[in-house]
Amino acid sequence: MAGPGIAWYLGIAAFLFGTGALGVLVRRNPIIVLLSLEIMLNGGNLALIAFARHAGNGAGQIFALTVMAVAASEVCVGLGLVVAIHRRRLTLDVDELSELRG
Amino acid sequence: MISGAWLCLFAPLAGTLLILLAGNRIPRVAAGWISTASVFVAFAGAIWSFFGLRAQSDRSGYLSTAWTWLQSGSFKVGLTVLVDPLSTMMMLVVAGVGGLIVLYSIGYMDGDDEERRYFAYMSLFVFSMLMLVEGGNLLLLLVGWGLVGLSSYLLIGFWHERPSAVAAAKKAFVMNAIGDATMALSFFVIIAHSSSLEFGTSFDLAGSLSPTAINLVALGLLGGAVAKSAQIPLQTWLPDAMEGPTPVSALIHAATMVTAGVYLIARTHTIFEHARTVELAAAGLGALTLVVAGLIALVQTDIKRVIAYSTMSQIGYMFLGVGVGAYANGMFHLMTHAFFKALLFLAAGVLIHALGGEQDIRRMRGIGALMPLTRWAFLAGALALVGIPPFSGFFSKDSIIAAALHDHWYGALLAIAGLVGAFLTGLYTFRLYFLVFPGEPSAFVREHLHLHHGKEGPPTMLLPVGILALLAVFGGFLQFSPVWHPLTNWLDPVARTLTAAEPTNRQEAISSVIAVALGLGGIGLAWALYGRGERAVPHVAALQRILEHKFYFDEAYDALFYKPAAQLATWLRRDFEEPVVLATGTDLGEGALELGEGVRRLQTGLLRTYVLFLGTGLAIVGVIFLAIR
Amino acid sequence: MIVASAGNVLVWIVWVGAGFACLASAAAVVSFSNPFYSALALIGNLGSLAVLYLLLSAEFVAAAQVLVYAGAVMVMFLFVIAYVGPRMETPWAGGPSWQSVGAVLAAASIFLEIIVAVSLKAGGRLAHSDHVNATFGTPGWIGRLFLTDHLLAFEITSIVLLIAAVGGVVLGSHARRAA
Amino acid sequence: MTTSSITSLLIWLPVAAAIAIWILPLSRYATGSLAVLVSLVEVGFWIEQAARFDFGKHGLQFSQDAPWIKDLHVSYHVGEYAFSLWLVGLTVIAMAACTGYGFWVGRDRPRAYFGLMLLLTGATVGVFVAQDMLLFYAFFEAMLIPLYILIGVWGGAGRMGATIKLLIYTMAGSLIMLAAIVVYGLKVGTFDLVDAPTSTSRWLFLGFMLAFAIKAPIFPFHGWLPDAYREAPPEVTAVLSGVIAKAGTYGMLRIVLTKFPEPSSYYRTLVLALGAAALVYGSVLAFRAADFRGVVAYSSMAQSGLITIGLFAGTNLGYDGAVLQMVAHGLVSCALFLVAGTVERRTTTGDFLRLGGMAKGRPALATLLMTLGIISLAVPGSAAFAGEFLILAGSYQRAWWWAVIGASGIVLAAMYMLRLISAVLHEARGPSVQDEALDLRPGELALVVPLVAALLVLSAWPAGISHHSFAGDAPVQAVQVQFR
Repeated sequence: MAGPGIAWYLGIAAFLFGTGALGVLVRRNPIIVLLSLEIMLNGGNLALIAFARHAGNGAGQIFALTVMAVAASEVCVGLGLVVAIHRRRLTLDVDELSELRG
Repeated sequence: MISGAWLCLFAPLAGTLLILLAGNRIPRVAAGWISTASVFVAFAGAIWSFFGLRAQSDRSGYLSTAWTWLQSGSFKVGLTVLVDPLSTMMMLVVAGVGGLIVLYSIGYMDGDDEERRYFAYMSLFVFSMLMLVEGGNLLLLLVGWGLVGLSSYLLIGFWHERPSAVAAAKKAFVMNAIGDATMALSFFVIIAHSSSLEFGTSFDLAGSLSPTAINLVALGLLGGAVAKSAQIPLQTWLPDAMEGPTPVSALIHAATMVTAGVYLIARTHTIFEHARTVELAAAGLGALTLVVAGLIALVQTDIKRVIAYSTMSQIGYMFLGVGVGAYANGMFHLMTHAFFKALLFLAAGVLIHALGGEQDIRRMRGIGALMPLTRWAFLAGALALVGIPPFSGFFSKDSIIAAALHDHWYGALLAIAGLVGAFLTGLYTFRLYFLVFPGEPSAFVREHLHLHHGKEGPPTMLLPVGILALLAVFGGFLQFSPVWHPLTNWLDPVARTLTAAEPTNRQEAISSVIAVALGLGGIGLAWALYGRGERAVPHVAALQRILEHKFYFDEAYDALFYKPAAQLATWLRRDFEEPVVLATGTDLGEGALELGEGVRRLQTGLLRTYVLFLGTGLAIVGVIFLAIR
Repeated sequence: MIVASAGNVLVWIVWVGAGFACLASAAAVVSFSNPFYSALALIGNLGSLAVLYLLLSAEFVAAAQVLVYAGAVMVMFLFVIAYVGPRMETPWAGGPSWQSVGAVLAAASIFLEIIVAVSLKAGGRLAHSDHVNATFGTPGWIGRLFLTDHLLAFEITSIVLLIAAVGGVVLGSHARRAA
Repeated sequence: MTTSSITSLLIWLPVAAAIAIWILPLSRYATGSLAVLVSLVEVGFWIEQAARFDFGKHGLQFSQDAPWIKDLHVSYHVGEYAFSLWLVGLTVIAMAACTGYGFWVGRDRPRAYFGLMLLLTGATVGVFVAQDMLLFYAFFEAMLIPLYILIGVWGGAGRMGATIKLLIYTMAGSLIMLAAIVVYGLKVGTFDLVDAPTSTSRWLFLGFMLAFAIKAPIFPFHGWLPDAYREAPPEVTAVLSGVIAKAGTYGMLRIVLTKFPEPSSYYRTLVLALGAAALVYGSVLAFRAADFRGVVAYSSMAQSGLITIGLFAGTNLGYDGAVLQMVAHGLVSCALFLVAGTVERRTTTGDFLRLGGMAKGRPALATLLMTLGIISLAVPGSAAFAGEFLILAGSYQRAWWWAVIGASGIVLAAMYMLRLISAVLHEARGPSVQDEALDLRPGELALVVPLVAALLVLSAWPAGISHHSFAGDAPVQAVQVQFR
C-alpha cells in the first residue's frame, strides 16, 4: 500500500508539537494548557507510529500506547489539581499561581 | 695537644652556660670573672696545643672528631677540631687578645645593669671564634662563621634601648648573612662534586673541578670573606657596629672576627690558587678598600669610627697580602694588627670611660696632659699602625707591600695602593692623635673628666692596655722578613707562600723605605694641619661631602636594594596578597551567593515562564544537534 | 495498475483530509477562547489522528486512540469544564508581551528545526517499508508484544496509572477538607 | 602488651581520655591535670618507642593490621617508618606543650577544650602512622573537627571568618583527595599504602597534591593561613603551624612522591617553583607583617615552601633535610607561637607598633625569644640551619637556581626575624608594655624551655634525625621501593 511517505507524517507531527507548545506557552487557562499538552503528546505519538511503520517494528506502537497511558494519568492528576484549585475559590489562571517564586 | 684544642674550644662555652644558668644568683662582677677565667683557660688550652704541635715532627694537622654532627647518606660532617699551625696561631691570638679584652671589660662595664648578659655574650663570642678557627671541616667553619656573626649582632645591639644600636646590629647581621649564604652556595658546589666538606677532600677536589665551578666556589668563599671582613662592597656595617661597647669593638671589630676573612682565604688557599683570578680580585678589593677607608677616616669625628675605618683599611692590607699569595705575611699582619688595633680601641675606651661616654674627638682636646699613660699607650699603637720602625706594624705591613710588588703590573698597582694607604694611615692616625692628646685640656675635658681614684682607670683596664702596648711595640720582632722568618716557617705546612709572592731583598728594602717615608710624610702633614688644633676637618666642600657620606655606599644600597625590596613587599601585600590570595576564599563564597541571587530573579514563580525556558532550551539543543550532526 | 493507482489516490485523499482536519483542529484548540470549544476541537483532532494511525497500519493504536482518548479522557475534560464553568480568555489580548513573543519564537523554531531535521536527515529514505506482514498492528500482535518483549513497560504503565488514579482521588478529597 | 600496640595506644589513648573527660563531671583543675598527664604519658610512650626503634631495619615497624572493609581491601593498618617516628614525636611533644599552655592560661569550658585538644592529638598521631588510605583520610579529616571548634570557640574577634575560611580551603582540598583516594584504591584494588602499587595518573597526583599543598600551605594556596594563625588561640596556632602543617608535607613524602613517581617527576619543576615562590613570597610578606603572629605565620609558609623544595628535589640530601627541617621548624614555630601567646597575655596585643623594650627586666623572655628567633632564622649551627643546609645542598643537585633562591630566603629570614626580635624586645618601651608586665612565670618556662632544650639538643646533633630517617640511609632508594 503506497501513500504519503513517513516524512509527511513527521511534518504533521512537528506541526502538532509546535502548535501544542505554543498553546502551553501562551494560554493562561490551565484546562487549555492541559489540552495543548495533549496535542504535543499526540504529535509525539504520531511520530512514533510513523517510525514504527517505517521500521516495521512494534516497539514504536508499544511506546505510543504507553504514552497514551501516561497522558491519561497526567490528565487525571492535572484535572484533579484544577478541581482542587477551583474548590479553594482561586482564579483559574496559571499566572496567578506563583508559589514557586524564588 | 688535641685535648688542649678541645679545652680551648669548650671553656668559653662553659663560661657562657655557667653565667646563663646562674642568672642573678651570682653577683654581677662574678660574671665578669667567670668569663675572663674561661677565656684564659681557653688561652691555656691554646698554648697547650701550640707546644703539643711544636713537639711533633709532622705538623700538617691533626683532626679529632667528637661525634658526627650532620650526616645524610654518604655526606658526613663531624664535630671535628683541627690542630695545625694555622689554627693554633689563630687560637693563640683569639684566646690571648680575647682574654685581655674580657679582663678589660670588667672595669669598663662595671656598673652596667646587664653585665651578666654582656659577659655571657663575650664568652659566647670567643667560643664561636674558636669554633671558626678550630673547625676541622668547611661546614664547622661556616658554623663558627655564623655564630660569630650572631654574637657580633648580640654585642653590637647590647644597649638595645638605643635604636641606632639595634639598627646597626641588624645591619651587621644581615650583611653577614649575605656572606654566609654565598659561602653556603659554594659549599653546595663542593658537595655536589665530592659529597664531603672535609678540608682535605675539598682541596683535593679543587684541582679536578671545571674552571667555572672552581671560580664559583672561590667567589662564594670570597663573598663570605668580604662580608665578614667589611671589605668593599659589603663594608658598610662596620662603622655602624661601633654602637657596641668599646671592648666589643676592640675584640670583634678589630682584633678577631673581622679578620676571619683573611683566615678563610689562608685556610682555603688551595681553592683560591686554582681560581687565581678570584684570588687576585680579593687582593684588588683589599687594595681598593684600604685606600677608600683611609680617605673616609680623614673626616670622621667619632674616635671609634676613625679607628673602625682604619681597621677596614688594615684588613685591606691583609686581603692584599693573602690575595697575592703571601699568606704568612697576611697572617702576620693579622696578628700584629690584633695587638695594636686592640690597643688603640682599648686606649680610646679608657678615654671614653673617663669622659662618661663622650666619643667626639673635637671635644677631647688636650686630654693627654691629664692621662699620660693612655697617651703613651695610644702613641705606641698609632706608630705601630702607621708602620714606623721598630713598632710592630712596620714588620708586617711592609712585607705585604713588598710581596705585592713582585707580581708585574697588577702587583705594582696593588703596591702603589698600599703605599698610598701608608701615607693616608699616617695622616688620619696622627690627625686623631694631634686632635685629642696634645695641648691644653679643653673646657669640656676639664668639666667631664672623672678619674678612677685618681688613676686613669681601674687596674683591670690598665693592665690589658699595658700588655697590649708591649705587644704592639715588640710583637713585630717575631719576624723580619729578610733576616728571620719563624712565622713563615711555622705556617709553611698548611699555607705555603706562593713563589710569586716572595719578594727579593731589594724589593723589601725599596718598599720599606718608601712606605716609612710616606708614613712619616703623613704624620708630618697631620702635624702641619692639625698640630695646632685649629680645626678638626679640612674644608674642601665637595670632597668632604663625598667622604662624609662614605662615598654614598649606604645611600646607594638603600636605593638599590632596601627600598625596592620594601616597595615590593608593600606592593605584594597591598595589591596581591590582600585582594587576590586572602580574598579568594571570601570571593568564591560571595560569588556563589551573588550568582544565586541572580538566578533567583529568574524564578518568577510563573509556570509559563519555566516552560518557556524549557522550550527555548529545547530549541537551542535542537540547533546544536543540527549544527554538529 | 489502475486499481492500484486508484487505491493510491484514495490513500492520498484520505491522508490529505485527515491531515488537514488534524492541523485545523489543533490550531483551533489553541486559539478558541472558550475551553469547551477547545475540548471539542481536540476530540476532532484525536479522531483525525486515529485515521492517520490507520493509514500507518496501526489498527490497535487507532482503536485505543478513539476509545481511551476521544472517549474516556475527553469526557473527563468536558466534565471538569462543565464543573468549573467555562472561563473565557482572550489569548492575544493586550498586544505582544515578551512572553508571547518568546512563545511564538520558541514554538516556531522547534517546528522548523524538526522540519529541517526531517528533510535533511531523510532525503528520500523515509519511504514506506512495504514489507510489513499482515499481523502488523493487529491487537493480537500488540498483545503478544506487551506480554513478551515489553512486559516491564506494561507493568510500569499499570503502576503509573494506579498512582495517578490514587493521586486524583487524594487531590479531590484533600481539596474538599480544606474547603 | 606487645610493642606494636604502642602505635595504636598513641592514637587511642588521648581519644579515650577525651571521651572520659567529656563524660566525667571533673572539676576544672582535674580536667586540665588529666589532659596534661595524658599528653605527658604520650611523650613517654613515644620515648619508649623511639628507644626500641630499629633504625637499621627496612620497612614498617610497630605495625598492626586488621581488616576493616574486606571487600575493598580497606584495613586498620598502622605502623611507623623512621621519619614517621620523628613526626609522631614532634606531635606528642608539641601537643603536650600546647595542652599545658591551655591549662596554664585556664581556658573557659575546660572539659570541652581539653577533650578537643586530646582528640586533636590522637587524630594527628593517626595521620602520621596510618598505612591505609581511607584510614589516613579519616584521621586527616578528624584533625579538622577539633581545630574548627577550638578556633571557632576560643579564638579571637575574627574567629568565625577565620574558621570558615580554614574549613572551606581544607575541605576543598581533602574532598578532592578523597575522590583521588577512591579512584586510586579501586583501580589498584587495595587501599593499603604499603601494598598499593605506583600509579602514573597525573590527575590522581594532582588530587593528592592539592590537598597537601593547601595543608602545608604552599603558594598560592595559603589564603586561609593569615586569618587562622592570627585568630586562633596561641596554643592552637602553635599546633597548626608546628604540627598540622607538617601533615601536608608528610603526605607529599608518604603518598605523593612514593606512589606517583612518574607524575612527581613530570610536575617536579612546577612544584619546586611553587615551593620557591612560597619561600620568597612568605619571607617578603613576613618582612612587612605588622604583628608578632603575622611574621611567624608567613615564615611558617616560607618554611613549608622550603620543605617542599627539599622533598621534590628528589635527592638524598633533600629528603633527609626535609625531615629534619619538619621537626626543627615544628618545634621552633610551636615554641614561637607559645611565646607570642605569653607576650599577648601581658600586653593584650601582638602589634609591633604597641610593643617594644620587653627585654629590659625580663631576662627569661628575652633569652628564650632571642634563642628561638635565631634558631628560626637558621643561624649556622642550629638545627634549622642543618635542615636548610641539607635541603639546599640537595636542591642544588637538582638545579643550581633552587639553591640560590633558597639562599636568598635565608637572608630574608634574617631580616624578618631580627625585625620581630627588635620590635618586641628592643628599643623604647611600647605603649602597651606596662612596667608591671612580668617576666615569664615558672609555669610558662616549664612549657617553653623543654621545647628550646629539644631544639638545642637537636642543634648539637642534627644527625640524630638526618641520619635516622630512612633505613639504609638512602632516601631516594627508599622512596623508590616505597619504604618496603
